[in-house]
Amino acid sequence: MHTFAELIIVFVILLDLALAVTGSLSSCIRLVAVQGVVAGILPLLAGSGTPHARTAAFAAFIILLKGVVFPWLLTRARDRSGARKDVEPLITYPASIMLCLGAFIASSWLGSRLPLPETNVAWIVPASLATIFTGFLLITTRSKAITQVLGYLVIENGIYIFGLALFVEQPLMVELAILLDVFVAVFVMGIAIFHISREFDHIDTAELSELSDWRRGEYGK
Amino acid sequence: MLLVLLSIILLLASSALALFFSREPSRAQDAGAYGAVAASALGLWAAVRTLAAGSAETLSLPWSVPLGSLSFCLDPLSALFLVPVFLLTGLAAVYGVGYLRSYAGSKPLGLAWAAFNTLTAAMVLVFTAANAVLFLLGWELMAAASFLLVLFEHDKAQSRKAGFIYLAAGGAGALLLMAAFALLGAGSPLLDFASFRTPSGTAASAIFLLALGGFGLKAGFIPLHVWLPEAHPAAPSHVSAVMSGVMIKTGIYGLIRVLVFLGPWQEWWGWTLLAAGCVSCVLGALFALAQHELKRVLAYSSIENIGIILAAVGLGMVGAAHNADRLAALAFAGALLHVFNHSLFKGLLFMGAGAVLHGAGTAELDALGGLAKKMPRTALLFIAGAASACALPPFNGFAGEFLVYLGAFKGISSYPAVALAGVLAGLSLAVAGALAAAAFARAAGAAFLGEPRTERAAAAHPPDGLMLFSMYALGALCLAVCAAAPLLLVPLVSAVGAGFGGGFGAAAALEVPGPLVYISAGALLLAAVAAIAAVKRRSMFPAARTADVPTWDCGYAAPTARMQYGASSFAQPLTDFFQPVLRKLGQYPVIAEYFPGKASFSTEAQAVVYNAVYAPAAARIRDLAYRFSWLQHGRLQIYIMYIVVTLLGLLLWKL
Amino acid sequence: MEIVKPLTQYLAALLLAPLLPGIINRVKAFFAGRRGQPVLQLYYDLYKLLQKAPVYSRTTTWVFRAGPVIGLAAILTSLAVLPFAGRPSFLAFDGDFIFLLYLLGLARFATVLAALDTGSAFEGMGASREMQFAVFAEPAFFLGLAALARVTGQTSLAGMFGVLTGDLWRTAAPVLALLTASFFIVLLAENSRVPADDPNTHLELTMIHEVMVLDHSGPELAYILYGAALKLWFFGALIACMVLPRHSGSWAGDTGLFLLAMAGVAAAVGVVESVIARLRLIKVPYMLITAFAFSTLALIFQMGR
Amino acid sequence: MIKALMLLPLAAGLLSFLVRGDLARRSLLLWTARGHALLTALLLYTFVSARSALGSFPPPVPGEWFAYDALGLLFLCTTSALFLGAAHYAVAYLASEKRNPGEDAEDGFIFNNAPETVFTGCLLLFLAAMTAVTASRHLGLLWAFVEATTLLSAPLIYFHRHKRSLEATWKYLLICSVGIALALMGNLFLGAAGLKSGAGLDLGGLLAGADLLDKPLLKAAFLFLFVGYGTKMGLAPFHTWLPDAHSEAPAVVSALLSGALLNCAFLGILRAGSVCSAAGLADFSGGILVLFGLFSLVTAALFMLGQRDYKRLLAYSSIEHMGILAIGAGLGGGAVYGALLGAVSHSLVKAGLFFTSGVVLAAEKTKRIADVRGLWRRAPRTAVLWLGGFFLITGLPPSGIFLSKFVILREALAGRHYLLAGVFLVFLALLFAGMAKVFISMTFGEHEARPGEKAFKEPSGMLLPAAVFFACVMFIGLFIPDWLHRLLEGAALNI
Repeated sequence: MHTFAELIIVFVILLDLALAVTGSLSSCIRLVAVQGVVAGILPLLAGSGTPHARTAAFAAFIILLKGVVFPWLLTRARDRSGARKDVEPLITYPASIMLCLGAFIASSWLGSRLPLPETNVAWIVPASLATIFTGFLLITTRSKAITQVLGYLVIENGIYIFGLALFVEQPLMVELAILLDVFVAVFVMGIAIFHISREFDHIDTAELSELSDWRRGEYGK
Repeated sequence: MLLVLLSIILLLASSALALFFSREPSRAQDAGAYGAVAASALGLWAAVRTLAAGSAETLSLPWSVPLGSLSFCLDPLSALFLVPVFLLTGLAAVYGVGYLRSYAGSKPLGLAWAAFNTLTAAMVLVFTAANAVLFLLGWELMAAASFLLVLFEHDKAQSRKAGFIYLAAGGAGALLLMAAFALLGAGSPLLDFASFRTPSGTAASAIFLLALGGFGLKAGFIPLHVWLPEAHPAAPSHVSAVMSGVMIKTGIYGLIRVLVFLGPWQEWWGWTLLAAGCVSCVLGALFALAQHELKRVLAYSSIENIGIILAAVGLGMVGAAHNADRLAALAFAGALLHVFNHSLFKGLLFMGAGAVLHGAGTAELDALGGLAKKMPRTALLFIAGAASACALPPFNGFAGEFLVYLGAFKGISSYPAVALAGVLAGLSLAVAGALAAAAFARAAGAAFLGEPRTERAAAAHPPDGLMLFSMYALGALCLAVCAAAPLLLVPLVSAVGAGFGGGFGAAAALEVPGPLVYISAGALLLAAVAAIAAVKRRSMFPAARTADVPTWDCGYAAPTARMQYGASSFAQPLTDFFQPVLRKLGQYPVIAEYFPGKASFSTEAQAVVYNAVYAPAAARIRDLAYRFSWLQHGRLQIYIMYIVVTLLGLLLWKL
Repeated sequence: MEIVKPLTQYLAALLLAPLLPGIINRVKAFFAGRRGQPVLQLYYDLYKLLQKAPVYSRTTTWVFRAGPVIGLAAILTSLAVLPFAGRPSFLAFDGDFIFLLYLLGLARFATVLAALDTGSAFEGMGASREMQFAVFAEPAFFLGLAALARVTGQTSLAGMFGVLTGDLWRTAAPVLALLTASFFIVLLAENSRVPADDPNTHLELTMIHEVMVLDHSGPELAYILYGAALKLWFFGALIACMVLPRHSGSWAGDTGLFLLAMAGVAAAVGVVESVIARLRLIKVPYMLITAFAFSTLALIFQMGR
Repeated sequence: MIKALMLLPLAAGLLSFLVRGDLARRSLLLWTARGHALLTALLLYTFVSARSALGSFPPPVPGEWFAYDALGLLFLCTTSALFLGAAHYAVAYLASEKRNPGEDAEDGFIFNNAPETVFTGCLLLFLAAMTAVTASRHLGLLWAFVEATTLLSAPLIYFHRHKRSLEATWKYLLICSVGIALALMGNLFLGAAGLKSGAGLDLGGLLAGADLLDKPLLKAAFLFLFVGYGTKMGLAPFHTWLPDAHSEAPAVVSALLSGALLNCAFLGILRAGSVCSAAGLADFSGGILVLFGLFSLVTAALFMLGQRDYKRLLAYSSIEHMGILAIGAGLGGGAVYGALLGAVSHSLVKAGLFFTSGVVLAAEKTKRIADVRGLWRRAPRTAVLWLGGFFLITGLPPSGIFLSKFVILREALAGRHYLLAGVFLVFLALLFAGMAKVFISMTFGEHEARPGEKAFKEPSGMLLPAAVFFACVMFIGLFIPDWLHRLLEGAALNI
């Protein structure tokens, strides 16, 4: 079982790399969905012995949310906004990969500094941190509002990989509340993207930089 | 003690009442002025009693704010500062009623009176507080109230600039004081003055510097004076009188108080004060000479006088460091006496300037002239005040400076270091005195003497009775203090003892009586001789034949008022000589033709230190801030990058 | 009895002061090869002026009239403090020279204001210059007194001149010589003598003190002229006390010597006026700065000893 | 009582989506706020009377998800008082907003306002979420409610359907969500650190078993929580959303954001910090707080000097004050008391200033500092409040903020943090001068009437809350009531 779990971890990391180089928006949405599903499977494998019924139900819920609902919401938002098909990175793909690899290295170093007690799965911390940083990479180096939501979801996935693998015992209410938040967040962001596409001609966030304090050219004289 | 607290309450209550009547100017005036006068009478009685008794009264009540307690202390030092506060604010209130009358309807007089009385209450609080939080409360209240008064005519850009500089200086000063008090009270749960323990050497020096900066910003010695020449002219004249006469003395008071907390003084503190004082008194007088506006002249003269006081304190401290206690006692007594005297004559002068402003509508020296004929009594009083400011006997300004000089001469025949301090102090006083005489002769001459230079000056009207009453009272006090100097012995000695330490008080009791007696003897002799000369002139020699003719003027046929020596031309030989320091800006006509047409000429005294130091520094800081403004460029991606990079950095650094 | 001598001294000063300008004039006349005015000319002038009714212009106010009175009163008071022949006057105290300095300041202040009250361009000009030179003269004078205080260890004029004996000249001759030179320069400037000023010129543009009093007439002018003579006496007395340390113990002897020295000082002024040309106005501050430098040097020498 | 506190605004919020009629909805808002304040007062009363009976505040029942300790109660009181003022302001504001919809004075852009239903509903739900944040004893729940506040306030910021407010909303939403996601990671690390002791994320359990916590994981947890909640709190360099959101939101929302929401995030950091302190890592967590507090102060100062927009100026001033609070909390000891006093005072003053700024905006139709002159002439009462607020916020006594700064400075000096104290002083002085310039130029001078400008009638309803808040802070500066003193003391002990 643990070997399988570790395989999944490797898979997650590979998905991170794939996200870093994918140019098509719809592939990106799909990759994030796949990552969410994989993250949802993880708790089933992480526990010792047969998973609890509650855990199973919870995992199913997560898979449903991340694998079905979110992709649907995002696709809809993308279609409504009439965005172009590619993600329009602000840096080149090789650079993205290099940054991604750098994030992995940093994550594994951090993981070595943070040994988890009672770990049953190796590489949990590095994989989780790497995914979080990949999410940040998507947010910071892609120009569209929708890719930023995707990045947010990747961050969320990274956190889940860590959280769900470890804390199957948490009170249900808390987890539900957390999930609800994420759901609403995505929902609200979807609405915001809709408004953005209506107010501005497209959802390129370059348009969204009117609010600034930069006093260009007013200094050094 | 209770009387003083009562006067604070009375002042605050009358402030509220004045504010309440803000729609009815005359009632607001009454509420403010009666409150101020009554509170002054109460407080004056209490302060004089304390001075006579020479002992301290304290009162301490718990207070629920952190570090605070409602501790008050009325000792001779406080009382010596309080006497001029009450005297001057009471008289200024009387004057203010007359002065503000013409503003009724156009300016919020209720607010002005509320601010004035709050300012007074805050000053009383500052002089009696014995807890740092309470002290700072009074301190900042004072700043806020006077700030509002500086902005009385806020439709003038000049006033707004003054208000800004004043507020910024006050804010910076208060922060330094907070730090100084925090260090002083490092070990005690409450910041009561009584609980301050003597700090160690380095800490003491740090506190000294902080206090010097904090209190110096209020006292206004050079180079911390920049707010003063802006704010004093902007405020209504009775307020300028109070600000210049007593408010800036809170800085001196605070400095003296903190010096006592600091325990054994280090010699370089004394030298620092001495240097600051010498520079301030000489440059203050020099700048005063170059100003074109009457109230600005007076403001710079205040800087000069603060310099004299500071130099005296510094001289005393250097002397004390060499165990020259008698010298120190003389210098300290001189400093305190000058504090008192300056408040009287500077109050008088500002009221005189206010009468000019009130009567002629302007205080620009080159637009005045000949006012002595329109307002002879104001001219008399102003000239008396000017003579006092130049420390000319028989006026009171001489008394304090004389003690300082005497201290300086005691030092000159002592150890070389003390001798050097004495020479520096004395020389600065002498130079400043000569410059001040030039500045005041110029100011009085340009404003009151000769022929009016403009229509406005020609149409000036005299001040009303209330204004004159206050000025007469101050003028009489100026004379009386010098003539009755020995009466000041007990207050001075006990204040020196309370303010600087009992040893100096004892030394002062030995050293001060003689000079005070001689000052008064000299003044009386002078007055008697002058009286005889005047009487003889009148009784023995032919009476005057007043001809209705213009001044002979060496036979020049058609003199005009513009041909008189004006303020600029009077000062020109000196200001030209000191141009490297003054850096006055001028436009001079170039005469190229044989029959030149109309030409104009102008000079402008610039605020040298402000323009050379503070304004460029502010521009630098603003430029720096603009450079960093790039950080908030509006790009979301980079904003999030800040978060990631910081997080990553923290993780790598801290784990 | 002790009050008699000081009073006599004081009256002597008042009576003899107008002689000094006469002596100066005679010396100048001697150098110019003329016969010159009588020595007592100033007495005649004063008498004549006191009989005349003054004329006031309509521009002037009480300030104009008060100026001469206050100026004279200040000088009269200062003479009551000044030692006579190195002996204390009836009002001598610690720091009395400060009082003197400021009395002179008061006289100057009153004169300047009276000048400004005329509204005349010329008188204003004189007033301006008077104030300018005072700014340079006062520090020089002050520093000289400081050096003198350090040499003698005394803080009153009488004390200083009491200590100032031939012995002191033997040990501190350079210092005292510098100081004397400094005081002499100050004397020339303060009393509007050549090379700082020329009381006899007829070109108002170049004058200082005389131009300030152009408009005064009658008794006021008499007050002013008398005050000027007393002021000359004042400075002369300082220098006389400097150069003439007391030798004999007798009052009469000392007084005689002192009066001789006074005449000598006046003669010296006359000589200087005869042999030196008047300085250009803008050079006058440099002369006073020279006096300041002398005083400073004296002080530094004294501190170094 | 605690449940009622949370459920009242929740129910009212949901109800307001159903209510038709603006007036009814507004009175619902008003009465809910009053009810909430009343309940809070009752809770406070029971607490304080229990304290006088027991000698200390009653400890929260272990394992309870919702319970109050002194710290939570302090922030609840602030929030509730603030909301009460905000509700009164909002009613007057909505009434005035109806009359003149849709004009943007700055670039002539035509826009609508969001439906009032959404606005009122979100306001009430926002209150419910904040109440829950102050009550949460479970750090996971605390996180969930903090995130909920973000989501509920986003529509509030986007009340004006204007492209600039949309931009601000988007930035707010994304930056805060990303930040809060990191806080979630921090919570997970905290849980991991407590796996051995089985503490879970219950605050009581964590504090009790703090010695057993795994130190490296706890450090990682604190860092993530700090960055996460720090983003929401507006500490530099995570503050970037704050000026945009505050300047574009309606004044009442800016007031709530600055006065209540930032405090909630601060509470999250304080909770994490208290666990660190209990585990003996006070130096570690304190050091980070001080560092970033100082950095925030410096950053805010740089942006306030020469700031062109007065609402942004107020927003940066909030960053500055959050920095000061962080410094105070990080220094520990007596400074914590100062920080908490500062938190309360800042909330009230800043809310009052934002309220006043709304009136200034209504009077002058511009947010540009350079375009506002002579407010004293056009709107005298507003000008008095505007100037008074400036005095209070910059810490001119009598003001709670003065006391707070003084106490913090004293602790910094007593702890021999001379460099810190020096930087603190220099930047406070710069800030004071910078703000003075702005407030003087806006308040004083001659008002230049624009073409077609009518006399401005000052809306009392919008000014009164600010006046009351300012009076409270002045009062605190002169006299701290016993209950507040004890509450602050108890809260300082909770950290």
